[in-house]
Amino acid sequence: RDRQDRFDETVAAESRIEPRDWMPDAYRKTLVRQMAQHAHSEIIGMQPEGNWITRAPSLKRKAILMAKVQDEAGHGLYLYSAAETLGVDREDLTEQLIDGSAKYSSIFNYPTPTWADMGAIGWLVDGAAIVNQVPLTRCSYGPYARAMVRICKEESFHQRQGFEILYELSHGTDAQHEMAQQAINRWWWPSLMMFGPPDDQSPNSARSMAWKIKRFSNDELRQRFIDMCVPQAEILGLDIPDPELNWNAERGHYDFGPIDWDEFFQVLKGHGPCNALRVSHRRRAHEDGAWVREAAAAHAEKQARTAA
Amino acid sequence: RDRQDRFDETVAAESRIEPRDWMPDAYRKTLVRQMAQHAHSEIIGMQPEGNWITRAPSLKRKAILMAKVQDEAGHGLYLYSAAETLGVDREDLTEQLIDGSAKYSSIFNYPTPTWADMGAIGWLVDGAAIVNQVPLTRCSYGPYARAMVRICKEESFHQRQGFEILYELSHGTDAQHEMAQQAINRWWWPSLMMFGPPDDQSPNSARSMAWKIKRFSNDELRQRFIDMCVPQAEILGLDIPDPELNWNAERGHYDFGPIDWDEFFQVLKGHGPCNALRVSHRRRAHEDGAWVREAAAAHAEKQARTAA
Amino acid sequence: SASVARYALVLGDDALIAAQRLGELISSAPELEEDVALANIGLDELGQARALLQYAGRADGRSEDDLAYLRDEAEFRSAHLVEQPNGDFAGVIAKLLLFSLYQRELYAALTGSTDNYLAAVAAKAVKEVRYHVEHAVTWTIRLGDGTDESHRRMQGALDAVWPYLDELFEVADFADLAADGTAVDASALRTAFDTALDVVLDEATLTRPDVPAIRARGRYGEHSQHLGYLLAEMQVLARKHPGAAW
Amino acid sequence: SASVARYALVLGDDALIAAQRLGELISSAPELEEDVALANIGLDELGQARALLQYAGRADGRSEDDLAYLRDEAEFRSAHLVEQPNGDFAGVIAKLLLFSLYQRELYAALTGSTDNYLAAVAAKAVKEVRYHVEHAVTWTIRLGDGTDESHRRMQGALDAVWPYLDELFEVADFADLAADGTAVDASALRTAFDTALDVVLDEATLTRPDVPAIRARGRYGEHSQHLGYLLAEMQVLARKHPGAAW
Repeated sequence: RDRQDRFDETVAAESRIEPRDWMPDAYRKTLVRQMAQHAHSEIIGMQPEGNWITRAPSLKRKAILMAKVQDEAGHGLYLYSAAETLGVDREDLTEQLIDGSAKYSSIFNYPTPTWADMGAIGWLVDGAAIVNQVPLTRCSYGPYARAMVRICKEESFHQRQGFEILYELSHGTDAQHEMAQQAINRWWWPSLMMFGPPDDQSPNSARSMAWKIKRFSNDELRQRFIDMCVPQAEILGLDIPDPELNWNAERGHYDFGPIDWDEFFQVLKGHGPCNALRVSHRRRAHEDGAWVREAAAAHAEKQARTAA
Repeated sequence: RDRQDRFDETVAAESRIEPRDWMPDAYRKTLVRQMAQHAHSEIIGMQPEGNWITRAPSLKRKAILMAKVQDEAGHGLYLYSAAETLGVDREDLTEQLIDGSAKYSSIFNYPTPTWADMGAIGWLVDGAAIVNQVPLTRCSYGPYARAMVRICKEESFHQRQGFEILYELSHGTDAQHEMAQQAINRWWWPSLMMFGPPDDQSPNSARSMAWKIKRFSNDELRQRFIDMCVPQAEILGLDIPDPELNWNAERGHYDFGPIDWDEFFQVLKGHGPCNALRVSHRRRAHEDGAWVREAAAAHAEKQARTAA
Repeated sequence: SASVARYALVLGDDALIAAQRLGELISSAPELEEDVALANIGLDELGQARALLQYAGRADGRSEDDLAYLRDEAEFRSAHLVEQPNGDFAGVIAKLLLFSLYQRELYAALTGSTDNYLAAVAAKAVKEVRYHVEHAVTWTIRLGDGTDESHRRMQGALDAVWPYLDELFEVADFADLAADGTAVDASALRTAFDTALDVVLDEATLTRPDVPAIRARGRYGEHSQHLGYLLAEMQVLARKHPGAAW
Repeated sequence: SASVARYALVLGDDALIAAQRLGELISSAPELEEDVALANIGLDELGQARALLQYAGRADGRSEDDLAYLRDEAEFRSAHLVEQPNGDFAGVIAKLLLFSLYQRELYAALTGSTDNYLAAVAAKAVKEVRYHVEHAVTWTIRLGDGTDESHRRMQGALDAVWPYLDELFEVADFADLAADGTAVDASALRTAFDTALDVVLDEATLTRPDVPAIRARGRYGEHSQHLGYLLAEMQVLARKHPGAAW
């Protein structure tokens, strides 16, 4: 009772819950699920972009892309550490990822057939991630909030790089412009789905908002993202593939066309073009590394024995 | 005594020694060594050309090249079978190949950096092989002689295809012509070395000739090859990289410059650019296939048990 | 017509990419006999590809090589299954099993095409593919019913390619051609395919995989991420030497 | 001068190809921490490559990208060692061990170059490479002295790259530059390299390989057969979109 009150007061006062503080079981579980999913998304998210490192069209772009994918590995590591403050084990989380039972952001189940996808992922996917994540820097759980501060800083850097890639392509040759436009066409709708189902189909949102894990509803964040993208697309000279996109002066927002949620749920259920690839790649990396991890452990043990 | 006489008479009469016939031990050993080396050369020889199957510049060339490499596997198989008639085991021969103790033609330790090498290998390497092998169709050992009949027929087909590749390149763009010339520059001297060391440094030749395994000396065959190539090079419009190459009316042959035997022995000793690659590729294929061969054996055994 | 050309491209690209993958393997098989066999199958597929691409190119005057070497990834029409990397020998066999069983039904049906060219290609191919099926089936049974390791690998390989199977039986945009008897209604082949496959899996002591199909749209130019690498390698000379003949 | 440019190309191409090989690995390491570490090393190598190629290109007005993306295989000057495929993790570490120990000696000596640009590149690189050595040494010891399997793999990996080691210490065509203090006499680095390597091998319970060196002539444009594939992949966009900016 007391503990519950103290928890509620801390949350209400916009203070942070820390690992040693008491917290309700459901709060802990919700956080673990969200942070693990977030960490997994960073790790799986390395693959669509890793796909272009060897083929990046200039050395500068190659360096930027390598650094970006490296940042994603780093983000995954912070987030696993943050999740571990809640008493879960990174190895267990990894097992869940490679046996296919854990979720990660569905957006990474789309392929990256062209270099322009590197631009579209940076601009749209990282853009959507930032809109989702900036409010998380004020999340009631301290370790998560602090991890998000650092991550958001890097993400906004990544988003700018994505914008630059698209700008360069859009103002390049006809083939490059077309490549950029096709990439926007492919990534626009999936990036809108990154904010999750519409509010009326998102039953757990209210509780997360009460706990101040979540600050805005899915639909609010989605609208914010759209409003942000439209003027940027104009600067890019690229079209957003939604004929119903229109400024609504009354609402002070852009109206937009209906989202194909059926596709969203198909991809979520594993039918996306790259679900099998993403998980199997991760599994292979993990399995192929087993002998290495065993060797490191065996060597550490020998060292410890010698020291003792 | 009797057996030796019968053997000598058979050889002298240009008849064939067959597997069940008695033969001197040294004859058997010489044949096993030569046939195994020949078989290994076919198998290792798949690699330099296999290197261009996925990158062949037209579908027709791709088909021809695939068929050629397949023929080489087939030649290896005939030759191993022919060697097995002398009481050796293909598995033992394979072991010797992958542990690096068996010899194969040094020519295959050179790399194939360009498509033109497919032409040069066909024209020069297969050309040299034919000059070496046509006399072997009259070899005193029957199974070897018969294998060579079939192999020579296919080799001359391969040589013509190589000539065609070079002709096409030589008469193509400047870059293609240059590619062809470079390939000739690279393969000319190694192909002359395929006939083995000069006669005065080839101690076992005399005995092989007495046994009618060998019909002509290394230097005779080398000269024959050079005499054959010079007019063909003129048709190709490519230069043979030997400034000392000159028609000698007196000899009725082309004179040619000195061969760098030091390089030959370096490559033979394992220092060639691809020695390590060729053997390790073969070893990996063999080792990676171990579980497959075990499975086939296990299944065959189950079948046999069921049938019994 | 343009739509027959598009249809020939679908079949031809499948064969071409399958041949290219088999071409990667030569000199790496577990036995020399298998090098010979896989090269044979690859050559058959390459031959089918050439016949089909030649036909596809007639519509707009492009050669088989224009189509193979100068199209971009999005212009290819291959299915994701044939684009998958070879993996180990079980992977090669799993892919070959599914693809050859599909091709057997496809070409058998296509021999009755109202398009004489396609019917003739199919008549030749159907004999070739019979051997491919036999080879794939023999190895599937050997590996499935061999050792514990080979069973595990074969089942794993089958599970890994299974998500790409359904695409082969999708009709794509050729309903009109199927209706007038030019093209085969691929969806109608599935029952015969499944029946044949089940017999093999049963004898091989393997289980029909229980993994979700992926939404593969190779027929619309949306490919697996492997195709880009495959094409970069296959087309490297054509791209570097524009206009050259070989 | 042209010969300084050629020298910068040798060093730059080694770094570029090494970076490219490390770039292939990202998201495939045995641990996430190792993904981060290998990307770091790859980024360092790529940075060195860019600095060196920029310098090499000054002589005739070519950019780093002209040099990386528009040269043919025979124009590259990389050593066979860095061109070798990654193989398993032991292969990655074996290559990194030999290359980073070599680069440590090379850059340490090059900090004293009479060419200010090269000396400055070396001064930065020598700090980076110190970390690469540390990383490679740590893993060599862990794997060599870990389990039986890791020992076997590490020794095998070392044996496999060993034939390509000598080339790094050949002086190639730069005797004049070495004489005037611009370039490093690579052959003079071998003793320090061997001493350092022996210490590592000893602690890792590994044996100095006893396999013949190959006659590698990457410095003269004669490359291992792997480079062509690597370049086809790396240069694919530049070749397809001539003249485009990115």
